[in-house]
Amino acid sequence: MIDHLPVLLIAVPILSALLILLAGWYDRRFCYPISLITILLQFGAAIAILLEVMREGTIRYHLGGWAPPLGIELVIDSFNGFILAVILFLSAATVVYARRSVEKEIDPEKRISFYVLFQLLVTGLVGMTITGDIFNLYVFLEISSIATYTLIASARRPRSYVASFNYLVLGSIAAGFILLGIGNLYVATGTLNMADLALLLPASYGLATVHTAFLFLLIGFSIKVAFFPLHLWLPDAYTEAPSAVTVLISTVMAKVSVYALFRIVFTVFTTAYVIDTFAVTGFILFIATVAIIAGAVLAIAQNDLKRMLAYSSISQIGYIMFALGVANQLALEGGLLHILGHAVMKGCLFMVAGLIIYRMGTSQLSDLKGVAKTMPISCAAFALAGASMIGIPPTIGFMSKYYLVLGAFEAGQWIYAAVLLVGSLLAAGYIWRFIEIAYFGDHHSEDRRPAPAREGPVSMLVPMVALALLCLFLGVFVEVVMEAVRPAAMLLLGGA
Amino acid sequence: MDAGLLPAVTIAIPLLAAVLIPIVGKHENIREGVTITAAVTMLGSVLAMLPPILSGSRITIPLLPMVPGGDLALRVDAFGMVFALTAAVLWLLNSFYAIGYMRSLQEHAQTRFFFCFAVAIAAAVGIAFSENLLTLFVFYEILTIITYPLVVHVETPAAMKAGRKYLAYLLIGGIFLLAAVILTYILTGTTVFVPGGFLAGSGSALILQVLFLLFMVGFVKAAWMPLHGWLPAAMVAPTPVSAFLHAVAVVTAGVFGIVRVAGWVYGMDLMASLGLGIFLAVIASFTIVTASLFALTEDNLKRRLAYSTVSQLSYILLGVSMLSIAGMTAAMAHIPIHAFLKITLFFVAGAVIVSAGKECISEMKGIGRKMPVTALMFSAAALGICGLPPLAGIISKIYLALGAVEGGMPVLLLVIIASTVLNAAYFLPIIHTMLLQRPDDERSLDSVTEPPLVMLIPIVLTVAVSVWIFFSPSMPFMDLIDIAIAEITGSVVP
Amino acid sequence: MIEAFYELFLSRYNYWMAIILMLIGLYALIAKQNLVKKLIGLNIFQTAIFLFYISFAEVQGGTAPIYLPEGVDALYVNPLPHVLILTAIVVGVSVTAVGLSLIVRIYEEYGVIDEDDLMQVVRGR
Amino acid sequence: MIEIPPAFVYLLGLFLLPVLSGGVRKVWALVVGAAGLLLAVSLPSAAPDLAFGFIPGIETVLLTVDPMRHLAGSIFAVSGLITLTYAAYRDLPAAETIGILASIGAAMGVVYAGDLITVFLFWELLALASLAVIWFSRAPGSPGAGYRYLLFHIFGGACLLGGIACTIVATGSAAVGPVADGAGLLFMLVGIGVNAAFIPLHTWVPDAYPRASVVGSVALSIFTTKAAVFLLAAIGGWGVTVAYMGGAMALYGAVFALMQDDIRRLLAYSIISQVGYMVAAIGTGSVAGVDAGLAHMVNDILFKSLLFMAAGAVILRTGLHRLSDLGGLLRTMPATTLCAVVGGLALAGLPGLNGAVSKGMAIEAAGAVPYLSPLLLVSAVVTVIYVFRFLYLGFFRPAAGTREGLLPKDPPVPMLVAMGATALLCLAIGLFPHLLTDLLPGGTAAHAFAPAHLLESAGIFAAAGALLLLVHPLRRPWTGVETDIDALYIRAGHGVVWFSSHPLVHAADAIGCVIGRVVGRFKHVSANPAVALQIAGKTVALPFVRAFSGSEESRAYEKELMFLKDHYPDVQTTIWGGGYGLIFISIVAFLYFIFDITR
Repeated sequence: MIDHLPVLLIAVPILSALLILLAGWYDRRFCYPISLITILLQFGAAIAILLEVMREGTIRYHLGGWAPPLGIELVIDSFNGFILAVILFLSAATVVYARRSVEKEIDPEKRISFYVLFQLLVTGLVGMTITGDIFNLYVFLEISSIATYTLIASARRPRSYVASFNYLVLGSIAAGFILLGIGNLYVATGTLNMADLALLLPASYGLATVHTAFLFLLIGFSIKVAFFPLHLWLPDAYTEAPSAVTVLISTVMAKVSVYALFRIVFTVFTTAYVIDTFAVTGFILFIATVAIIAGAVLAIAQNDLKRMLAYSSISQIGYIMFALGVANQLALEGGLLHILGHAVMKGCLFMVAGLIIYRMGTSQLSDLKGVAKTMPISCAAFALAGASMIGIPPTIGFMSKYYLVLGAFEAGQWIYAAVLLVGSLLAAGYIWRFIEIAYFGDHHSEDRRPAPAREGPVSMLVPMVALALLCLFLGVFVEVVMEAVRPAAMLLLGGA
Repeated sequence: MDAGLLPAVTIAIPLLAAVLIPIVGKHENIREGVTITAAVTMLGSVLAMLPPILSGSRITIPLLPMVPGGDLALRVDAFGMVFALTAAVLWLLNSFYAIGYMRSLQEHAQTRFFFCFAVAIAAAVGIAFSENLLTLFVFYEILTIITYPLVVHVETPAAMKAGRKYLAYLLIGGIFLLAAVILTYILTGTTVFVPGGFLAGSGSALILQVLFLLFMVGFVKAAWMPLHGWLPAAMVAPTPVSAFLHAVAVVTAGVFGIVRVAGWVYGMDLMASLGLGIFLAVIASFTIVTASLFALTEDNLKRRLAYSTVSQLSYILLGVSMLSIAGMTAAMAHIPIHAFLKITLFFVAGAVIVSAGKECISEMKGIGRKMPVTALMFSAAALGICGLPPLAGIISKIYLALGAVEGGMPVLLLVIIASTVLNAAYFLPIIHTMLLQRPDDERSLDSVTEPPLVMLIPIVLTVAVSVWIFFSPSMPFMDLIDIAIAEITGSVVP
Repeated sequence: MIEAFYELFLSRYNYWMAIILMLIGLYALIAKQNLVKKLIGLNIFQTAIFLFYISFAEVQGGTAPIYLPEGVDALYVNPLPHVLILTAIVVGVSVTAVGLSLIVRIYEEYGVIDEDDLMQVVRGR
Repeated sequence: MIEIPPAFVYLLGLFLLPVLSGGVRKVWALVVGAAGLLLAVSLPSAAPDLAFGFIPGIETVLLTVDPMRHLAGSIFAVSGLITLTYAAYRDLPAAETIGILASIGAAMGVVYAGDLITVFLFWELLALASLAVIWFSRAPGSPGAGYRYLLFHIFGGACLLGGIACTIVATGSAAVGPVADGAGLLFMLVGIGVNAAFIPLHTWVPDAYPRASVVGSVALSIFTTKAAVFLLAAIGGWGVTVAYMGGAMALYGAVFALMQDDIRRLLAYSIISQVGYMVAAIGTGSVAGVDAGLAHMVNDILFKSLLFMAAGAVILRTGLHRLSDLGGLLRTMPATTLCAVVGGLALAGLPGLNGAVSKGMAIEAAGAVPYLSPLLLVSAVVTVIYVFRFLYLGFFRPAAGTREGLLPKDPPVPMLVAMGATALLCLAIGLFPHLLTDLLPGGTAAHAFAPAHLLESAGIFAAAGALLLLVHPLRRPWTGVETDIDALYIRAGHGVVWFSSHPLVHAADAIGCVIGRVVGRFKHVSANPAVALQIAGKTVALPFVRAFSGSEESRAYEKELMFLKDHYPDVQTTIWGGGYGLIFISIVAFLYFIFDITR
């Protein structure tokens, strides 16, 4: 059983998607429990696998018994084991959160399809995470993308269609580029298995084919992760999608794309390639810093809570790419930590935004004066996650930034480190805008009695509060996380 | 109870209170009860740590592994004890005062207020007990954030503006501090405080000087000019908050940090060899004089006190800059001394607001007839800050003068003289207005009375403490400082 | 001279086709105002990539990689890219489907499928 | 007899005052004064030092006794008791009484202090107490005077502290003794000089003393300056600089006293002049000089306080304080007149009164320093003249001036008692100098009635008399000179205030305003960065467009720019899907691609 877990991770959600379809067709109320159970199962499996990996080392599973390079293999090492656990945990949180917000935002007959697509999305993401075959990666990517397009559109607001269409166009271009890159890799090496590629590529590092492949893959994935100049699909998509979907794509999907990028850059093309042969890290570092600043500035400029958070995501992605640009142990630890941390805090923040929309029906900052009086818990959660976003110790946000800066210092990138610190200040700029409005916004309200709290339903509060507290606890007990992160970072750098 | 755990307990108590306060927030008396109980217990646990510290030992307790560059760890040493003791005593008094103040003004959001108070004091004590730079930084940032709601408490647009200023200054400062900490770690591979410093020979002179500049900007809480802007701005806050900012925790944390860095990261010899003493002396002298000049013509009492704080804090920097034993002693001694004196002044300012509703000095004519005790206490504290007996202020003045000569900078004596005269120049008119002048129309003061006892008693107590420090300075502050000095000068091996 | 020209273009005409198609597709995808045309551009773009795969799978004089009776040996073209492209085509089709359905929705909502008008309308709402 | 510092008697005594009511308060104050006196005189002159560790590294000696201290302490105690008696004529406000007691106590503390730190502590306390005396007299002009007074003495105290610090670091001990030279010496001199009214640090004397209450000015006149003189004597070993400074003070004070019209202001300058004698004598550094200085200190305390008391009585009874208004008090206030005459003649140095004794000693001692004794002699002549003016214009000339409602008569009994006692002391010491000289530390004898001295005095009086006869104006009242160099100080003070209130504040505002503008600009740009960039780019490109394109295009271009600027944050750019950036990137990619193929 345990050794078949990897494939089950992919198979089970597909089956459960079908099951949801049938069950929902019979009675709509089955959808939620089924998908919750599935995701919890996956999560359990992921944890089991992660422990296994940390104990035994990398797990390789050959689909249908076909040995690579012919067959497709699933590889779970300390890196994607970690990612797997993170995304599945967040998916679980999102499902719990989704139930009520979906009831609010998606009309009944579409709910079934929502859960189905949700499952498919998770499937695609899990597949992307654990596959060891680069073309397989592409396929799973497309699965998740298509699911995402439809989920975004499922808000059934006119603008959400436009947003979805933008994303579809850019996403397809990205996919096309990735496909091209894969093709070139195949031309250069004749294999599609990542491990093989890693072995065969160094022979042909000189080839322009390889450069081309790398470039295409880099561009393609940069679009998918919304790396700064190519981010323009992101704000609309995040803003217009239903809250639950926003939470999912902003946390899970973004992180998986980043994972894929890291996987390609560090495992398929090794650090030797990206630093020496085709020196691109410096450029990435530069762009990443620009992304940090620009994203934050744009976020400050926004007047809509969700859109503000969306731009902040661009800035935060910049932090992760920063790690890629610095590309040393400490920085990568910081980057991976930030993948986790950003997932947690951004998930929490978007949950708060969703909750506010659930109650207030709007996320325009101007309409939220003094919302903290009516929704104390949510705003407290926002404050905590926001503090983490700014990087106030001892939250997880601080820890990851600390590692990043430390890495940058160690690599001698003083200026970039400085810019990164400044960037975290800008984060204070936009987070504090909401805090001010929420807590101290109603200067002129004369009644001293706090209004009766009208929080959202418990099923939405619980995951949100959980994530908020995680921001703190992960930061305080960061060492525990580092246990998992350190080997991952080593692995990326080609260590054991 | 094992003394080894006491530091953690000391920090845990106010945090626990912070958890309880929102829970019982609805019932005011219970809530205030929690605050007071926490304050008393915390004071107790601090006092419990006093004997071992006085006997020269130190209590170290690692809390958590954190990041490379420093784990979350506490260490109580003599100097930290000075700060912690001050903060603990003043928190107790300030809590009583705050209760009286907030209630008599029917302030809103009192639960939030006391919650933030509790967390902030925990952070302050954490700063005092930090074992390494990183832990210090962590608590420092927490202090910054948690005091923000206190500063903007009144929530008027002006307050919000001031709050933004406050946050901007302090967060930027925090960034610099973080950079400094990381740089220290990169240079030396550790951030644990070592008496006498551990930076020597770890980098070129230029780097170390730049690093010190980073530290200085980092500890912007010390409000040295020209980075003092946030302090007068923060005066929009309720008076207990001002008292907290100026005496109990915030600015004290800033200067504490600088002294820590000077004594436990750089060490006096290194600073001297880097010429940092001169640098610091220039900054401090400039701040002392300029701030006093600002105070000279400020009519709003609290703002004048704020500028006075700015200049007084630089006494501490001045003491450090002398890089002599007496100078360091002066710097360390001035922390509690200034705290006790200044908090009295703010208490009185608040008491006047409460019972007379006046904030401008020009309106306080003859207020001393209606509230004699308050006015007298104000005069006493003010004269104490001018360095007149029988209050504690004169002690740090004496040491400062000695340090200036010891450190071979008799020029600084001129600064001390000038600032003393200026202090008198801006405090005496207030005293005269309060005690001797006749109000423009006698009727205007009819309704004015002494503040409620719960506010009056802390006022009297703080003055009493200052007097007591004058008459028996050695116990406990000077003894503690002696130990600390002995540590950093290496005359005893801790 | 001739050789160079031959080397560069004629001997690699398949790649050139792919490139040209791709650029056409991208151009349409980005420069065209009409959403449907954009989608068409997307399809051209993808098709170009498919062609690229197929063409590099080609082996001179190779036959289709199908099972032959015993004893007969033949030169196969590389079957793997074909397999991949089958998958890719499926993906492409589904993407197109989603895209079209979105366009339909947009047209229902706004009554326009021209991008600039769309922007006006959307911002107007 | 227990050996506690006499200062404590006063300082502890005053804690009861606030709670006591008027009458009892008076009595209590007297009791405290008497107790202090008793303690002071009964201190065994070889009492062991009473030391205690004040702050780590500094041991303070609160009580140390030697002949010099014994003498000074006793005289301070005596004069203190006299003052308190004088003050008993009415119920003083508690604060003022506290001030008086505190200043007595502080002066005693300075006297008996065994080390400089203690001296410094009591020194500051003395300033504080004097401030209380001035302010709580609530007399017109007292606020400003008190303010300036304390500023002066805080300044002096700080300088003294500086000097002390230098001394401690240089000599390693804080004992009252020879001080460090160089900067330390300078600081020390300035510090003591403020209290001793060195020129030009003297302006607080004529500024504050006339403005206190009648009692207050008596108290003030005794302690501050004399404490400084005592400290000078106790430290000793001064150079000629100090001596000449003394000479300068003597002359300067005398001349200014001559020019005064306000009686207390006149006496204030006279204090400066007399302190000059002491400083000059002590400055000579010889044992005899120190003795002379101390002796003159004692005598000056006596006759000067006598004069101040008389002046106070006059002011109390007539409400007048200007020589030009006063007169004819001989008839109305005979007893007061008598006391004034005794004090005045003592001040003038008439043999047979105490002034002559010590003044002679001082001039004699000053002989050691060239050109010093002539100075002193000249100022002695001037002294005689202004004493004459004081007595003649104030008491003897026929013109009787009084304010309505007050009929001048001799002051109440307590005042008379105090004045009488003082007058008797003056007489006693004058007739039997050894009463004083036996107490002197150096044991110098005073030959008050030696022919030389008598001749000297005769000469002085003769010269003065001649001048008075020849120069008529000297016999007439004139509007006194009220201005001194303190005008400069006050202007300087105003300058500082102006500076801090105008240029400084404005500069600060300007800086803040600039920062605010920068931040605002940043916010403005970040409100819509894309459009902001567009505007910037278009603005840069504008001239080129103007140059290279037709008028209507450029006009259209400008119109577009205008539109963008007008609708700034709201206007939306039609960047859609990021296509163009993408095209660029893909072109790059394809170039690579082609490059690859062509190999």
